Amino acid sequence: MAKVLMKGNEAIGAAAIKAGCKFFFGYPITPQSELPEYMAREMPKAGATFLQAESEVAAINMVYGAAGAGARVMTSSSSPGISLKQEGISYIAGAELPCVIVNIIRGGPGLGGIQPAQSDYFQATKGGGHGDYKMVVLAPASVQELTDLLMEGFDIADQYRNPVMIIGDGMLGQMMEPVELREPKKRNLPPKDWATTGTGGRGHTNVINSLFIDPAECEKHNLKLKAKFDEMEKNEKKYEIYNCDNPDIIVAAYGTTSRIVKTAIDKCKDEGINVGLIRPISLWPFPYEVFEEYADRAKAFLSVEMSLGQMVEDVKLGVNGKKPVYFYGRTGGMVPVPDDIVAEIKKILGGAK
Amino acid sequence: MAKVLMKGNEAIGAAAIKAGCKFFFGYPITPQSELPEYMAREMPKAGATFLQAESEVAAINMVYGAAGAGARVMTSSSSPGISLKQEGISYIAGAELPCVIVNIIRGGPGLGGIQPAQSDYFQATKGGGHGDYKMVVLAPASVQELTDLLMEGFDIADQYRNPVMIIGDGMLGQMMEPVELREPKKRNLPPKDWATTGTGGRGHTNVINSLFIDPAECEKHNLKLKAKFDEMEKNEKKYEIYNCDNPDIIVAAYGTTSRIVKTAIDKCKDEGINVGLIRPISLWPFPYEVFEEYADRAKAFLSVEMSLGQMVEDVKLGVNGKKPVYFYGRTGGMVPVPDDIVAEIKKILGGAK
Amino acid sequence: MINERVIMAGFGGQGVMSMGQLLTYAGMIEGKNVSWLPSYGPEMRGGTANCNVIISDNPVASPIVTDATAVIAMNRPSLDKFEPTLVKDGLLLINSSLIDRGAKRDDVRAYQIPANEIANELGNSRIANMVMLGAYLEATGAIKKESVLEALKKVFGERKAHLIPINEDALNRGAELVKASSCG
Amino acid sequence: MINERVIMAGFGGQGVMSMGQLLTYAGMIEGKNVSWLPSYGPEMRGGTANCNVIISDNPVASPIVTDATAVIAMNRPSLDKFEPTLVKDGLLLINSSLIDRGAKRDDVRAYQIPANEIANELGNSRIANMVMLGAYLEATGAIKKESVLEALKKVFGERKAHLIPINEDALNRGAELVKASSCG
Amino acid sequence: MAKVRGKVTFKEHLCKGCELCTTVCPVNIVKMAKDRINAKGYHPATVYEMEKCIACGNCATTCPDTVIEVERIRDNG
Amino acid sequence: MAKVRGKVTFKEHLCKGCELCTTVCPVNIVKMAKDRINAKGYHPATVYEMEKCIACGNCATTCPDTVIEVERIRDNG
Amino acid sequence: MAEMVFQRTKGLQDRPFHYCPGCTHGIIHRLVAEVLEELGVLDKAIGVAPVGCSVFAYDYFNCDMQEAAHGRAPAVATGIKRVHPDKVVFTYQGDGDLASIGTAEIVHAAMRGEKITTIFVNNAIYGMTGGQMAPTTLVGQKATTSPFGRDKNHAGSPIRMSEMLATLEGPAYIERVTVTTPAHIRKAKKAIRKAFEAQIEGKGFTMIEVLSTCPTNWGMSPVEALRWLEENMIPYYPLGVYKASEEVK
Amino acid sequence: MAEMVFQRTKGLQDRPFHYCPGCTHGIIHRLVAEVLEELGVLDKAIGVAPVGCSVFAYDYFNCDMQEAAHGRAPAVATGIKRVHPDKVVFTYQGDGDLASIGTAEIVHAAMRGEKITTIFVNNAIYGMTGGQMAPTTLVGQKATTSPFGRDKNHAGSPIRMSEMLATLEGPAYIERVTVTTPAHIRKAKKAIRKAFEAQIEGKGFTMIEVLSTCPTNWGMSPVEALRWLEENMIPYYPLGVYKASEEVK
Ligand SMILES: Cc1ncc(C[n+]2csc(CCOP(=O)(O)OP(=O)(O)O)c2C)c(N)n1
Ligand SMILES: Cc1ncc(C[n+]2csc(CCOP(=O)(O)OP(=O)(O)O)c2C)c(N)n1
Ligand code: SF4
Ligand code: SF4
Ligand code: SF4
Ligand code: SF4
Ligand code: SF4
Ligand code: SF4
Ligand SMILES: [Mg+2]
Ligand SMILES: [Mg+2]
Repeated sequence: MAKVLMKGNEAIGAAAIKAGCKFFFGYPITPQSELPEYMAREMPKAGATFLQAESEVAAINMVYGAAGAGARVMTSSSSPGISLKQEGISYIAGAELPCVIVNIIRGGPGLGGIQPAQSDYFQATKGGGHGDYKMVVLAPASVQELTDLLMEGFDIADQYRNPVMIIGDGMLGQMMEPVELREPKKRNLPPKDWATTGTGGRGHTNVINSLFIDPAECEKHNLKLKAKFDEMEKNEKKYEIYNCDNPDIIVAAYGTTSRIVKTAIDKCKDEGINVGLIRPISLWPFPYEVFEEYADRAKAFLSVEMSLGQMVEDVKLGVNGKKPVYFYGRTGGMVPVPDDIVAEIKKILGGAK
Repeated sequence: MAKVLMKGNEAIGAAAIKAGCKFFFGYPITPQSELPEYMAREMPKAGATFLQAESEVAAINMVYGAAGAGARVMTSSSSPGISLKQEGISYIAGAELPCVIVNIIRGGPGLGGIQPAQSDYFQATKGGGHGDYKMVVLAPASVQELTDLLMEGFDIADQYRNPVMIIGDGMLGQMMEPVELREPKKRNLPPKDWATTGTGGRGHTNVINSLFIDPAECEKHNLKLKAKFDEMEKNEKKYEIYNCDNPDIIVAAYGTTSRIVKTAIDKCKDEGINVGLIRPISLWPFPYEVFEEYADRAKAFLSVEMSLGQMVEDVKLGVNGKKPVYFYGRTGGMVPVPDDIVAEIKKILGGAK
Repeated sequence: MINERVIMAGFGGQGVMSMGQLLTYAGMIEGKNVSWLPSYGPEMRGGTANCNVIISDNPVASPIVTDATAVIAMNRPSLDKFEPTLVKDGLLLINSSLIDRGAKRDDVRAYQIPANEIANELGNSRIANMVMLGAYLEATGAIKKESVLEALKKVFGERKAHLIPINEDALNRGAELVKASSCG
Repeated sequence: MINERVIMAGFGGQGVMSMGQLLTYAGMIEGKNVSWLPSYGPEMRGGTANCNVIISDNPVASPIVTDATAVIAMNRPSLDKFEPTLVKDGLLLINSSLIDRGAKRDDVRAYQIPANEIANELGNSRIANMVMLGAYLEATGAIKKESVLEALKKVFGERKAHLIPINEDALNRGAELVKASSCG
Repeated sequence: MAKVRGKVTFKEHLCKGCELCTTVCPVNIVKMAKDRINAKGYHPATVYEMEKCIACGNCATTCPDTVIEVERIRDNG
Repeated sequence: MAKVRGKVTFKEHLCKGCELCTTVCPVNIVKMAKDRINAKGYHPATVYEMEKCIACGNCATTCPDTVIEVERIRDNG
Repeated sequence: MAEMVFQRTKGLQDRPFHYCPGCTHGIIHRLVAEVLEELGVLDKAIGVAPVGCSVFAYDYFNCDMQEAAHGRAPAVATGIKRVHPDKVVFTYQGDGDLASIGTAEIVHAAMRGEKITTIFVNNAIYGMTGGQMAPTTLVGQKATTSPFGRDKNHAGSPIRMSEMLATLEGPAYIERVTVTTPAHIRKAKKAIRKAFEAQIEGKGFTMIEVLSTCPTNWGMSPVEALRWLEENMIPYYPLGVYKASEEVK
Repeated sequence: MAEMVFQRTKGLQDRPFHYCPGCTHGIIHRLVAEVLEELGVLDKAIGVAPVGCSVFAYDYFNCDMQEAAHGRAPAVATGIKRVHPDKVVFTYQGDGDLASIGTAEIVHAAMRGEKITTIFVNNAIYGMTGGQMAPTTLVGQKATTSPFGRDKNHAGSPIRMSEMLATLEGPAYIERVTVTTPAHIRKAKKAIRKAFEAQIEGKGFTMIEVLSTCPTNWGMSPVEALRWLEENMIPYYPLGVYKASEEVK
């Protein structure tokens, strides 16, 4: 397929349809409304169903129902709407249902603003919902990567029977870049023989459930989930290492922020400062080991985020005290500019020298 | 006042009324329903208002309205219900409204079970809602402390114009212990001149809001919040140090789990093993420095939780790589027993020797 | 030094919870450190219920009783479940009205108390729990009967004060049975 | 080596966004790395809109243009806001139909293009943006007019193909103005 | 003509002693067996004068716990 | 008898050129000023034949942006 | 010669109910199961039971089941039905669930004319959580969160869901029934059957509201509870058909 | 001698609206503000505006205001009114807000007879977010999420909130009005006044549904939009009083 120029939000839709997603349940919210709008236009043509739910709460529960019925299904929203989905996400994880959830993050807290942000990192990676659960959280940095990860996300969800979240900021959702829809590496996906499709000739009933009234049963279930999460941690870590051969300092950044950091890195190079970048692509599972490994090579780390400091905690957990970890962030919809990042780096290196 | 024997859930109610809480909006859910039930009985007698909301979502938004109108107000729920409140909590934090939110945690994820758990630690401390916000999160270990912290919680909320969360597990909510309602240390509370009470003679309108459509404004607001959060971090850390003079190992545990750990510590003493306990009482702000400080004294740390491992990340952040940090947990409503903790400690010390 | 760790268990409706609360209350009246911790099954009615009571001179650490100093079993499933949690030489009170076996362990002090029958004799089937509690007080000597009666007074209030005598009778009958019988 | 970083800005409705998309598309057709990033105000209608276009031989790092190689200002607020972001010797295209001032900086290459007037002359007030784009193509030589026309064809489809000639006219008029005028 | 009578069977172990069945029998023969207690701890419902049963099914229709089965028996003679 | 006429005033800078006011004037005197554009970029509404105005208030009632004020003027004579 | 007049339906699994003695949830379960069996759709039925005393419905109904979050069964059922338009999808919801937290979901499933059948068990109380006030609790009725009786000035008058949903165009069939007598039980079953038939014929959203008892939380014997229902609930919640689209009538 | 016939009300702050040209939100704002001024309650009014085009209402109304989460204004207003029973509390909500995500909150505020006034601006579309389908979007009407026109079989027929809420006992006054002509505008103002008066007299929940335009997202000129409303919306959403409790009539 030739490359086409697409908005991030629409590219998500195109990639989902290509990945065989047959159901989309969503609710409008800026800055991701182009996605449900695209789905409303394009899904019927692909023999798929777009349904606007009455709310984000309804949408995530429709996803629960459809996923439990065996379908490839997704939903999307932006920050406040994702908060409303937390109970549903916990249920989906608890009942082991595969689905893809997109969060095109905007500034918060509360109604906040509609400009790009990354301040839902904790919510996505640590569990905004109740209970011990984890989702694979993928953070693409370009529209191309967005489609790649989205398509793979469906496979990951099906492989583990677990929700997968794709997060981007408003910038990624609304910018246009050339994109080519590419099949992900083939995975061996288990049959969905657990789905509620009517017993038919099956001989037993299938039940979708997350209730275990006996705590011993509930713990057993949790340990089963945990084994699955451990599996994901082993298999699904993704990251990019950039310019880390001999860095004075390593920056950690993900999503579009990482691109701004790359521009800053170029600028630093002009000034003779060697700056590396570790870009976590899977925010969960987080590539802690990579940070630990590179901790020997750099004087310091700097986490750059569009937040008041969230991923920086994971960076610290990875670096594990071996080197100082700094933070630089903008928030509320403000985007860091390369020059400020450069200044921050110089300040740190000044201090760290 | 003489001590009376009270259930944790009811003690919360009594303490709230004593603290001048005039409004309670809630929705039934096990294992905290005794609290709204108590409020339904007792608040009218105290000239206060109990209103059962149509849902947790409505309840937290009623809290928003009442807090914005200048009242002392609270709500409570248990895990799935707290997940539903995440959008509202983020709004309350964003609009800087003081209130107290109680989470009597049960096993998750999803519907899970109704037995005690601590698996909403991340949700409470890292932000289950969207955006950069923080709440003071207090985790009492006894019914007495529950009432003490609850009453102080109202003052903390008013002092900073910020939500405060009290978390306990189902055990704490349903057990009975002697309790005496004690006034907290007096704080200097600012007048609520920002509340929407009708302009009256005020000469300007008051607005409760978390929307800042201009990202620069939104960032400014966020930085203002951040300054407040920093203030809280400075002032509001609470923890207990127990038997840490010369420990072989230090256990981190909070809430009722810390009591089980104390029993385990006694048992260890019998076997000649010296085990310390650091009990964070404020889970946010988390007493990182204390862990850093004590990292020099112990061979290792062990975080014991009723979860698959959540606070352990904060313990690691505190210890900062100086000593190994282990984890032992039960989940899904199962409660750790002292003997198993002892066994775990021995295992670690065997390894750490 | 007292450190009582009691498990009381039975069907829902057998008054297991209130028996525990009463003992806890009495402990508090005597100035001890106390805690009461319930555990319910999922059923609203029927099903099983049990509670853990701790009475101690020291502050109560874990409110959960894992090694009980006494078990009061009001029905068979409770006996089966909790007999093993008793410490050596612990006290096992078996409601023999509903339980058709004695103790399996021989390292505990076991009494068989026909609590329902006695309660029926006294004319109120609901006070089987008080018979057991009387037995417990006698067998352990941990808490005075007077404290329990004082607790009862507080719990009952005026409206139910007339029920105190029959409750006291039940306590006495339970105590007598223990006095009369030898362990086994 | 090309590395164009363009900011286009104006009122909502002035075709700023589609002008940017067209240029981006054309860049893609020429095999460059490209990105287009919009930014809207809160108003549905009216208000301001701007977009950032990057066309580069290298992969696009930050899609945000902070130091622009070119600024196309369709109205006065846009000129005021974005003139300072230009790099030295950058290109500043001013829609002089609506903007009553020239460049403030003297270290940039500025052209005043009466885009609305020309568009009106051509009989379609909506193509002022294409006049500006034509000027941009001529002044930078970064992208071929043919690529823009090819992009237009893709964007318009058959239904709107008849509009291509007038758009081409507009591109040409913009280019001519740049050719004719000296900077200033 | 064939005389029709009914036979009701109680799965007593399922009975929760709610007494609902006892209120709907047109010939008033469903009673609680006060002389025994089932494993669930309830006096189960029963029928003492089975010959009066007309197989109307009311008792079974009303029982929330499907304790009761009803058969119609035709005695030819 | 006193003749009543009206006077309407437009805060032109607020006008968004929506034309709603032009459709409700009973004497049809509210028009868009095609000759000028306000700071918001719209042709503002205006009244050219003010003497015909009967101060009915329709235009002001209809204007979503409270651009218009209406006065009633009594000419005594 | 013996002929079986009444026998436990194959629509139910061979498990005893956990319901309290005399709770009419058991009757309603059986009716739904019988209808599914009689319509021959057990093998293509998918049920949704949210939280409430009937949360364990997945252990009882002999068909595929999904447990749903409190109040969200209509959304979950929508997801299922859109995936399997040829299957028979139903929700089994309590009044706290459907009329309180799940108000938006039921209203919108009804509005969309979602081709599902909702069994709405109205027992005027939150059963599972221990007897709190429901939106359907009668004025003056005591509940643990209305200990002095529901006060109209404070908590409003109870909501009549059948009447309210009947104002929408999406529902094809809405009827309110009860199960206090054998006659009512038979009528209830007919209504349930009619609703499922309408669903199978693709007519639209269908709901049967069943007035039900909660002896435990009402603090009555099961027999008293039936009488209380008849004397207090039926006058406020009149039985009858509230909506029958042309085709269903 | 000159006498002011029409002047901007003091109920509005001195700030221009951000609404699109010809959007009737502006008219409705003014009417509410005029009523508050005329009733003399500006200094004890507290308004709640949730998300939607009117989210900046706090910049316009000259009284205390709370911004609320999408759909939750009735809950927020409940919180406020319970704290200040003597104040005049109102919500200003769009149709996406009130009839979609906020269905449960409005139904229950109405059920409780919450003594607040709701101004329900029904423009059959999600204005703020760019023209997505609302529950009130007409069958056949195009919106960005119903690009081929709302399909009754897929998305159901639009919900009539006034009719639905009128089935409840809590509301004291519900009327549907519009603002397409000066006469309608005057009638709308009367209705709004009646609602606020009923609130002040403590009669119960009151709601005025105002049929409104969204020229921008309907893709019409403001004048066309008014005609479209009259020709398409009024037939489906008839104007009139839907509920007037004894005392209010
Ligand atoms: C989000 C959430 N809130 C609250 C609960 C607790 N809860 C479980 S069931 C229930 C209501 C039960 O009442 P109803 O729906 O009427 O069913 P019933 O038990 O009476 O049949 C509640 C409040 C929950 N599980 N989840
Ligand atoms: C939880 C949440 N979901 C979605 C949104 C996005 N959103 C803002 S306003 C709105 C709907 C606007 O429509 P309406 O209520 O009809 O008001 P209008 O703009 O048409 O006046 C939506 C979906 C949001 N802010 N919060
Ligand atoms: S079948 Fe009818 S007649 Fe026979 S016992 Fe049952 S209710 Fe009585
Ligand atoms: S109705 Fe059923 S459960 Fe109740 S008493 Fe009769 S047989 Fe037993
Ligand atoms: S007040 Fe009446 S008559 Fe005068 S301009 Fe306005 S609409 Fe026309
Ligand atoms: S109605 Fe108001 S805004 Fe619209 S054209 Fe007339 S004066 Fe201008
Ligand atoms: S609590 Fe009520 S509704 Fe629930 S099973 Fe018991 S009687 Fe039935
Ligand atoms: S988008 Fe529609 S509702 Fe919103 S201001 Fe514009 S015209 Fe009005
Ligand atoms: Mg109920
Ligand atoms: Mg709208």
